[in-house]
Amino acid sequence: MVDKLVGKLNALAVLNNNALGETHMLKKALLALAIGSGLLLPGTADAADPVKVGFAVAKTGLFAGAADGQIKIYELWKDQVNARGGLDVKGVKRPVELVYYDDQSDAGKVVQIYEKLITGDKVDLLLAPYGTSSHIAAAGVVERYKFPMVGNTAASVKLREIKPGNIWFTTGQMPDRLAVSLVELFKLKGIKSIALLANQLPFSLESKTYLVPALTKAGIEVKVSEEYPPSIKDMTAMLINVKQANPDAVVAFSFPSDSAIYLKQARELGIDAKFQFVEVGPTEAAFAKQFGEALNGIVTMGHWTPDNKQWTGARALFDSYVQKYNEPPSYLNAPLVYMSCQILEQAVAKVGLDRDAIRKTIATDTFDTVNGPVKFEGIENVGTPAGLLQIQGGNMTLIWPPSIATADFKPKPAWPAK
Amino acid sequence: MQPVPIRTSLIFVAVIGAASFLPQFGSEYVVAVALSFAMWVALAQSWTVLCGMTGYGSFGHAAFYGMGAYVQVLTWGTLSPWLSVPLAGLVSCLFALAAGYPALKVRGPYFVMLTFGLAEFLKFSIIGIEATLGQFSRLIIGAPSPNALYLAMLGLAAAATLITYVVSNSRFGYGLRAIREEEQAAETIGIPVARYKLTAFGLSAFIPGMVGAVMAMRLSYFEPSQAFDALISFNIVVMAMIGGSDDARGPLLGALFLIGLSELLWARAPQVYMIVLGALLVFFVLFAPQGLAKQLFGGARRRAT
Amino acid sequence: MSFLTINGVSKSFGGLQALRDISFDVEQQEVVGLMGANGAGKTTLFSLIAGHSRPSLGSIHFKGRPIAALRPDHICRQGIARTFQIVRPFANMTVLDNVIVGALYGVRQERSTARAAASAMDILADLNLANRADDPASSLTLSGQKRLEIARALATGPELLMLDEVMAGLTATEVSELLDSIRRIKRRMSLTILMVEHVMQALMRLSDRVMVLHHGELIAQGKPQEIVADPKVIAAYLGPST
Amino acid sequence: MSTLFSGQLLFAALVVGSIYVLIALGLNLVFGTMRLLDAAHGDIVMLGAYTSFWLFTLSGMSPLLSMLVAGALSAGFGAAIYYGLFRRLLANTQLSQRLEGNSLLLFFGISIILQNVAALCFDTTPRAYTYLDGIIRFGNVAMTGNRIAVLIIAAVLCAAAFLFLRFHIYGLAIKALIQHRQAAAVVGVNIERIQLLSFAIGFGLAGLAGSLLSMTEQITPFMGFPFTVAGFVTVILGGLGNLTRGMAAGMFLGFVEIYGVALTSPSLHSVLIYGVFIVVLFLQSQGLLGRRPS
Repeated sequence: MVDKLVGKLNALAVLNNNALGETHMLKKALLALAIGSGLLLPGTADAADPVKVGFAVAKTGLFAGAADGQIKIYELWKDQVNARGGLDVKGVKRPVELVYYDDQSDAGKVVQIYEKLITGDKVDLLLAPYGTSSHIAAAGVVERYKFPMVGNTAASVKLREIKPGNIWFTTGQMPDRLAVSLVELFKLKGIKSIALLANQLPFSLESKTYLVPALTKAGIEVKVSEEYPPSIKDMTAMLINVKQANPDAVVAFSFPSDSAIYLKQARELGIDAKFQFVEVGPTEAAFAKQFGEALNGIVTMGHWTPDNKQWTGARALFDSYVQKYNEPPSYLNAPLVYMSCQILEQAVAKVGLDRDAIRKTIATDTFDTVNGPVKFEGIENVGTPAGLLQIQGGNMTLIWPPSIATADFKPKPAWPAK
Repeated sequence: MQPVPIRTSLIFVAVIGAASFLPQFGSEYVVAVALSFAMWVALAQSWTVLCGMTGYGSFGHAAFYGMGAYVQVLTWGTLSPWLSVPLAGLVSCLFALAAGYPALKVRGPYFVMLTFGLAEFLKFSIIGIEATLGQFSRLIIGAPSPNALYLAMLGLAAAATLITYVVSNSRFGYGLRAIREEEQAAETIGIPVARYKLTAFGLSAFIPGMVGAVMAMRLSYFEPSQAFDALISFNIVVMAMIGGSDDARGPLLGALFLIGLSELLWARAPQVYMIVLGALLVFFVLFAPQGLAKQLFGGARRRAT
Repeated sequence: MSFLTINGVSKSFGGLQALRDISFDVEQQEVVGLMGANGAGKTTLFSLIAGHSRPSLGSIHFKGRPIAALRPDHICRQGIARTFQIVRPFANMTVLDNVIVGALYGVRQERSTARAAASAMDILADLNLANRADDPASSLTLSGQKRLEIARALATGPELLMLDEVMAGLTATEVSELLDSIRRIKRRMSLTILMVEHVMQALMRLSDRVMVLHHGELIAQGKPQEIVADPKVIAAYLGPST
Repeated sequence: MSTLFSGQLLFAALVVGSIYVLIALGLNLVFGTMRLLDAAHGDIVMLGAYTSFWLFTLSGMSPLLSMLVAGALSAGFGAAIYYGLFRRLLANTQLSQRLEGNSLLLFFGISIILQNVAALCFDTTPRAYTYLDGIIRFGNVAMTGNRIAVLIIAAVLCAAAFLFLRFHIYGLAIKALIQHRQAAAVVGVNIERIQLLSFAIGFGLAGLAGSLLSMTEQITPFMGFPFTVAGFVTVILGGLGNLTRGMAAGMFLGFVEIYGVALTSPSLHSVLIYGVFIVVLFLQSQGLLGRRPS
């Protein structure tokens, strides 16, 4: 009885999908009528029968600001698929319907939502929640139900501890691999000393942990090394030390709010290292608006650019995003999220909605995405290298590694005085 | 303490008994909702033992929850998780006693802010400690099944409800309420005020510590800024406030009401849910300051005969 | 050894000397009235005896034991109960519950709420509050709250009861009713009473002895009739006479 | 060590401190005159920031101008919720028994509402714009124009507030009300009008602070809470209801934040701030401020 009640609540709660329009509602009603009168056997897939794709989003809470871009990509992908006539399920095109709930940025809610999506809403496919902690929370659920899901906005060496099989991560920016990329580029550009700043959040600390030994091995001196808590509001004291040390490069393992503080105050103090790396944030639209020209020369993490001609759909993704949302997508998260959709789409086109078949396909196939070929080993995407972006002349360019780069690293110009 | 009425105890046993069979006939999702309901009941009941009864409002109960979770991840792999849970409760309790000794001399809104400050202080200290240890987040691999965790949480909710009920109807409870109403007068009629407040504080930290330890296994992930999230403290206060009352009914009603509301609203319109939540809080403070319990069951009347 | 002995007690707050070298005894079952103008130090003296603050100098003995360093709850358990000049009821609790708490703690430390309730009802009856037992304390009139204050103190089972202006603000009828109640209760419970009072009628009718405090000093004590005739007292109350 | 004498550090401390002063002043006014704890104060800052952001983005209006709009709107909002909600709270004897606790919850409810209405209307994407970000040098101290503007405007507002409280008849009435409610009423202070005024000024200052911050910070619906916390820390440091000491405390907190970090380690930043907060609360509880709400 409890089940029935909750079932009803669920039915109520499924988000209305306006995009599907009235005709679809009519079809759905007819379908329901047909099932009710026993004309159709339940379980028979009809071309009109939508494919339900479920996920949790962080509409409120800690991640709400950062997660906004993720939802936008999911919506964009759905629109594109439906515009193409629907999701190709082993040859049958069926419309996509998104079912999502707010997780309040709370990992406990994430667990609940994925259980609800699987057992209550009986979704056909799953997409990922936002952030590393939510991914790890959801990993337990998909493992229990053997429900394959491609993750996107998570990066941590801890992910490798998750039992592989039902979850994969599209990122190429695992902190250890990022460290290797950074040091390679340092060596190439003759950088002998750096200053290192790190937020005390998991990803930035992991990045630091892997970078420091790699630097030592390469004989690069760490002149300043500071950590700060996420609530920092001013970096003057730290940056004065950095300026006095006068390193060849500054590496700020930072998150958006402190990245903004770094950029603001490094410019004020005139920190003129030719290589300045700011980890998370510069790819976001707000940074371009807030800092404009001052962003030129800043290096950040990311392995995508619409300019790489070898990647099918890269430019199209950029254009359609700008068209729909009137601002450029994040070069970091947008491709990660979009790739996860593409991988799922290609797997479904090949083997249909059977979960075992999807799992096998994702685990073994190579996928062609907007960010090039993706291939998984365990939970990890080994097809995409850890990349570095640099803002050059107001544009985001991919400068590392050479295999995918569309431009070369340029020493950072002086901060604009205006 | 007065004997527990037979009817109340029968209902209690029947509800707990029925709830413990939920995994057998309910879907996983129902169990998940029930687990979160049990969690909030356990937390709000614990809060009531201190704050509902003595009037010392805590905006820092996330500290106890976080401590519990931290103990669980620290002992993971070395200690049986089911041993870690009571240990987590104990550590939280000791922490409360140590912090409460000076803190409970601070009164009224200052106490509210102090508890918030202490919880944030603890959070940032643990962030710092974890960073120094080179541990930026911890994973729990191989946690007990969700059903086992649900039963554990149900047990905690039952225990917390029982504690609140027993305290509320005991001589100790009378003493605590007297402290809430008029601390100096309470002292004058022979109530050992300082010791009682401290005892209540310790008691109200014990279960949240264990809840944190169970939830760490449920989430299989620990990161200080999430485990010590101030939102946990706020949610507890809102539930207890909307439930109202200084006995075991208030937190039950508050948790039931909010979980129900969130199941109905949050999924379809998250921001609207939060707005409604805020509006409810305003409404309850202005028009029903004694909460749902008073609206449903009438005044705070209690006859000890 | 007297029942209550105050010996050389002084109290100062910063530079302000509230009490200066006060000494007196109270015998068992005696009723002692304490009078004095506002600011004479009466309430300060009560606070010292009840343990809310400590004397700067001097000692206080109750039944032969020093109590000046004890906390208020300990003093209450020794058998001293007090009321507050400005009433302090447990406002959101019922009248009955207010009194029950007193019985559960204090000297009696009653373990059973049922027994506490029974004796609380008796005390409420003594103070004409029985019919209000189930109402919230905040709903009582001032007179009712004053009586509740006494009832709660009595419930602790004291031997020494300290009443701080319980008659203030009451009508003449209420005063005389309350006087009757107090006398009745005193006999039944063999109480010793120390009372601060401005209502002279009450002092005259109830006290065995009256003491007068003036600017923190004890300036006179004796039978009520003697005190009202004492020129020092008249001077203190009306200003120095010519 | 030479770092400590850097003018750059002093400038940073002054800017951070001046924002705290503005925020805490409003918080303190509302508490002092009515004993209400405004847990939504940071959200008014957020609304002020959005006001300036949108006016700049849509019509190109300078934040130095739109701060007046933001201040006025916030003040109006303050007046509205005073009439709508708090007059009732203050008048109800049952509620005013635990006024601070109840007001904290009430404002917390308002805070949740404001944040989510903003999230609904403006979505949660961080917003920012560029204004006055040229770098100006004084000796070896470099600062962006907008931070200098923040500092100057905050200083002007503080001075104005100080003079108002010191000399204006309403300012004196506010101080009278803070010091002694009954006495103020007896000497003919129109309490209701003063309370309304305190709400309007308090909220207006928060809105202005938001406008100023919009030039230097990214704007999100959830940006307010840290400012609420900082405001409370400041107000506790200076003593609840003590306006002039509160202003000094705001500066002090700015200096703790900047110099505390410079002297110890950035990793201790938050531990330091909350440590000061806790210690001050403990110390005050031993003395004058541990009074129970009556």
